[in-house]
Amino acid sequence: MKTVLKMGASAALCLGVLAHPAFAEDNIVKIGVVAAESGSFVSAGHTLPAGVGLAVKQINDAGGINVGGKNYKLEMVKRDDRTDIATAIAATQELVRDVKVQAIFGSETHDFTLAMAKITQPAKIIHFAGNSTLAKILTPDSVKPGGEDHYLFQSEPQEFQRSGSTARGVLTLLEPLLGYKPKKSVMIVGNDATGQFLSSYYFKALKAEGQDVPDIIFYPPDTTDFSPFLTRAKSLNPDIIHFWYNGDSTLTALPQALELGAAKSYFLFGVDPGIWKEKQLSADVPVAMSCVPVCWGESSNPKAKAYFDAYFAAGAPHGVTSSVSLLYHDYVHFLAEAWEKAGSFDPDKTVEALLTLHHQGVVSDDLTFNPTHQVTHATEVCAAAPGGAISCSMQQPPAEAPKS
Amino acid sequence: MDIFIQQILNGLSIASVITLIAIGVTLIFGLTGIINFAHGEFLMIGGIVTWLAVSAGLGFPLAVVLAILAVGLMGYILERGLFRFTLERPTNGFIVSLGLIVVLQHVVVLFWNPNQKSIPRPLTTVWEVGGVRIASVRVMVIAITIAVVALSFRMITASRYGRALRASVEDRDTAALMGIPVRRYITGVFVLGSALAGLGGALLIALFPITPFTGGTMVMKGFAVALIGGLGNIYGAVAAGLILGIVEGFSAGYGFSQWTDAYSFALMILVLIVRPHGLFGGTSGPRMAS
Amino acid sequence: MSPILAINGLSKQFGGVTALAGVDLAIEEGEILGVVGPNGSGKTTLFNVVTGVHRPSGGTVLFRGQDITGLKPHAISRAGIGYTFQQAMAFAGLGVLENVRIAGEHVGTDSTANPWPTPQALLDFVGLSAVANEKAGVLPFGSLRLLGLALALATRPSLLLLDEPAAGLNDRETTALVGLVRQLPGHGISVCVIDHDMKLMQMLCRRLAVLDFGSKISDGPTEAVLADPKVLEVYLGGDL
Amino acid sequence: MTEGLHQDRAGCGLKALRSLLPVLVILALIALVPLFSPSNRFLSLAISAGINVIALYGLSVLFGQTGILSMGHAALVGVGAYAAAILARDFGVGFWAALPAAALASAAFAMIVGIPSLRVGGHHFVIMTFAFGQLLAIVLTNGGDYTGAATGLDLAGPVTLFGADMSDLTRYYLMVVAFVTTAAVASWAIINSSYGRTLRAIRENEKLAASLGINVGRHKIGAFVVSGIFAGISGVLLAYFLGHISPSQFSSFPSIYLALMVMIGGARLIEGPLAGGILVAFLPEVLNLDPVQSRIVYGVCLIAVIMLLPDGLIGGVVRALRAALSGKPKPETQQRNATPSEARR
Repeated sequence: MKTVLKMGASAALCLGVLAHPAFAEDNIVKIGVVAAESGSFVSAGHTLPAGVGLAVKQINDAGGINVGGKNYKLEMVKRDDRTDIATAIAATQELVRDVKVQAIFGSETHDFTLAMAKITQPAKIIHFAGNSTLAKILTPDSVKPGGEDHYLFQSEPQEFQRSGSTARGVLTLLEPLLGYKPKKSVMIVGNDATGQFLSSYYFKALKAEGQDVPDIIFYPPDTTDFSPFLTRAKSLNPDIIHFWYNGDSTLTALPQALELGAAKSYFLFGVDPGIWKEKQLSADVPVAMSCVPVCWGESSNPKAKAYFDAYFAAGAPHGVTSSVSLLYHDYVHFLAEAWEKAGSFDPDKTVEALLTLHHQGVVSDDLTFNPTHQVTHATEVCAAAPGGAISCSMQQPPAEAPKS
Repeated sequence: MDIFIQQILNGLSIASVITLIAIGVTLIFGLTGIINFAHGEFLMIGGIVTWLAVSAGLGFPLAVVLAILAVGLMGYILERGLFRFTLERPTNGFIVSLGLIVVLQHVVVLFWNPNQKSIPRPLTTVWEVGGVRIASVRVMVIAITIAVVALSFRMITASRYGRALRASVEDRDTAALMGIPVRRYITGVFVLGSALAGLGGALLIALFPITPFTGGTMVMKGFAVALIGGLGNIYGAVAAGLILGIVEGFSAGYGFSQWTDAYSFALMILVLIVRPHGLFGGTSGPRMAS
Repeated sequence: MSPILAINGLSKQFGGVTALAGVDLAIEEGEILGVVGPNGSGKTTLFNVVTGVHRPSGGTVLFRGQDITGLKPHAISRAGIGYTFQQAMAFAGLGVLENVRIAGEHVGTDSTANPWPTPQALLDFVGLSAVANEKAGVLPFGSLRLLGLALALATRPSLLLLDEPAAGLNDRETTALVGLVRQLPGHGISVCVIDHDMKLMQMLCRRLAVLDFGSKISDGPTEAVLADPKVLEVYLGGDL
Repeated sequence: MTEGLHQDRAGCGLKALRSLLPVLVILALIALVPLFSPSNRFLSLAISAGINVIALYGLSVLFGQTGILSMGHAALVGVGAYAAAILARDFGVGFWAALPAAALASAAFAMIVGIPSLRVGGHHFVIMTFAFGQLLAIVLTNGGDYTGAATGLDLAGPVTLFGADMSDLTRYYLMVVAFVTTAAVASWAIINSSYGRTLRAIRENEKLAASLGINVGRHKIGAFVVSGIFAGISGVLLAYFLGHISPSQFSSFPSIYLALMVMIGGARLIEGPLAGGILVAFLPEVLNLDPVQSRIVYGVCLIAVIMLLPDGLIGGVVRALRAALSGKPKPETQQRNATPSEARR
């Protein structure tokens, strides 16, 4: 019985090989995606493959890419990490060693990316991740050739830049709606990996803008009743309460804040005007919102509307984090351009090309990576007046990190 | 000063939802010995039923009644179908409830996706008294909890049914010998505890959005309160619920906010070591009829 | 010759209730002593205090001159006192042979010579070798009692306390049990039987101690005690 | 109860050895898998499942033998993992030296948790271990830089065995299989020793055990500490394999997940933990089953196992096979009273 099986299998293989050359000139370049399409982090997980998938489709529709004189079509190979680190590791091992992808995008969960990098980097696979928390491992000597993160790229601005531009945007947009210059801010942040990391930068950014920030209030990640935290914030009678970073928790906390009249205005990080409109949210005080990197409900970025129309048309769900897809979409195009410029898929030549190119993306017309493989671009902040009118503007990041 | 009163009010509304769960736990665990760790999921399903009813256009009061009936019925089916066979070995009942946690959570995820679900607030008026904001919906939750506590307290202690129930806890065999239909009472208590969880779920979704996984964190606090108060002791559950609600409210408000969840666990461990039968004395589950 | 067990002024109160009121009792080496009394006379409390289940409120318990008052049950067993329970108990889920092997693996250092070196020998002695591989849980009640005895003997005690050993046994089983217990002094094991079954006591014990409301009202040769008017009046309410 | 059958006839060593054979055969087959050049995804999932199985052997000693159900076992694995990470970061202690140290750390933590919890006893014990598990996760999250706070800790150190770099999956896989075999043999040794018999006595009837000279309290703590040793070693392997650990990996649901695995596999069988690990942790991922549906199946399967097959799925299958082979059906009633854990009053 066994031998028969063996014969059948090998026959099929030969046929496969024979069939293959018929499409010789359209070789396939595989791009891997690891994201949480189930489990607790699912809200961020759906956006990543949708963003990459749209870029791959656009590139293939335009005839694919021409590398070293040969034409290639891209193929996205996506894996669900189920918000479980062991599954993320297994998916990465498969993509790197079995499927042999040329590049990997993901994941949205900070500590999964760190574990995945330990597999992609030794295998010289270009790895893009939209976690500003990668700053911890992207140091000058870790990214130099031969370093342990030479092929790792952070497709989200450095945290001091994102926080700086966000803080500046929130304050400038809320001032006209408040009718006076806000002076005191209180931050309410989820007590998890991302929350702890981001809040230290945003706190410094607010201080750099001259804000008095008497308290950062950390709440346990799965909190539903925010009233004690909000009352504590109210006791400091702040001009603005800044909610960081999880959209779902923020939307749970806002009605309770309005009920308590905790502050004169609010800032909801990671809540898109699109969600604000869709859920018909309203507030009797000004509310600022920011999107990473560009908003889909309302945007001052001309290309954003076209992108999101195509993005949602492709079937992606309207989510709190739909804009996160842009942290990956632009960089598929960027990578394709780098391959064409390098004229080969050799990882080192590709990294060189990525570091020298100025790519025209949706988020900005001049996307470049700095020497430590981190991108720099503006962040969009919007503000909703009590009446409901929403205005947005792109905020340029500060040149370098604030002192102290 | 108004901040202090505001924090007490916040503590009260947290305490009332936790107390509702704790009463259900203390009744079921204390009086029937069934360790139903899936009690949090009963609460969540109460919320989901309310959400389904409200989004189907029903009014909130009707939705709450539906939630109570639905979860009470679920309690009946599960007690008759599963827990009835584990009375002699409570640890098996506990393991069955672990399986139920996984099943109930993921059945809800399967049918109604894992995202947050919320309903428009049934009462939206917010009174302002001297700087203290009092939300009518929270007052409603506190009022309903007080009413339910009074009702079940009277029923368990004062009525004939209550006395028979407590007798069946002391010694199941003797109670049966005295003609008390012990089996029927255990089912009755389980259904009552489940209905309370259904009500708790309905009130919870009236206050905040819930997800299929909300039950998990809530049940631990419910068990902590039930154990701190003393199993089977409703008075204990209410007192411990208040203590924990206020402690959590003040820890979030004044103390180290990131440690808020730690207090209920630390308090429970401390109390169980010092007084295994809880602060106000309760049973340690019925004597095994071995 | 000093007694193997000397109980002096042993008392025990549960809340307001006095279960034992200063009992003095001695068990001589190689003797089978009977401790009798109506229900509620303090027999079981005496058993529970001596075996360490309850701590005494007062008085001392000396075993071979060593003070074992208030020791935990497992320490009492290691000291050399074996005992069986009113309700026959065994490790239901485990095999009969394994039950006995376990009982023999926690013997204290100062236990006397072992009349039954292997578990099989002990099973032969009590007559359970046929069911060695059966689960203890499936044994009939009579065999369960015999297994309980075997377990206690496996701890190589020099004193064996039996709490109502024949409860629930039919005449044939009781006679067999009596036959076994009678042989124990021959194997260097003194015995103290606590029961209210006078017929059994007469068969087994040459000396009786009678408890009533927590104090000892009579102690002496069986025939004398049974003729003692105090015992008759309190215990039997009329002639024997 | 099949496991009991092994012991009953295991009068002398030979019979006891025969009870180990099936597991050794299965593990030998598992060790041959790399010859069929499996995909790296298969190897990676197998390694994660294998690391879980090592912890499960600790749980089978605690729950299977002693009847103590702990909902804090993942926390003990976490202590081992964090000990390995902190030792590597602060003292440069490598993988092999971290193993005994982490096992000791988990064992110590198990004692710290065990002593107060066992004092309480009864059903409260389970809830106490649950509370300790949650507390550990909160402490690690708020532990600042020392515990890496919510982000967790990185583990850069490579694993080398006699000079060979173990980052190659096949080598790591074989090492994990070796560890699983050691865990199985250790667990078998415990089951068939006088220590194992003492634990089973405590499981069956604490009062009687005490009357036969067994210090029940000390042995319960001992069983808890032993389960900690298995968990600590599993933690080290996990930390070095994943390269990054964070508090959420060791909070309450992972503990429920481990308990679920050991019960479905059969806590009292030597094959139980291995079967539980394969059935619950490995197969659904490899077969790419939908996670939501596979979890519903576990839940239902666990309930069915507890109600119908007190010795777990494999126990049931093995017993059915044995009954079929020996031609006399096992009396169902006999199995009824030998359920995983008798609540003692």
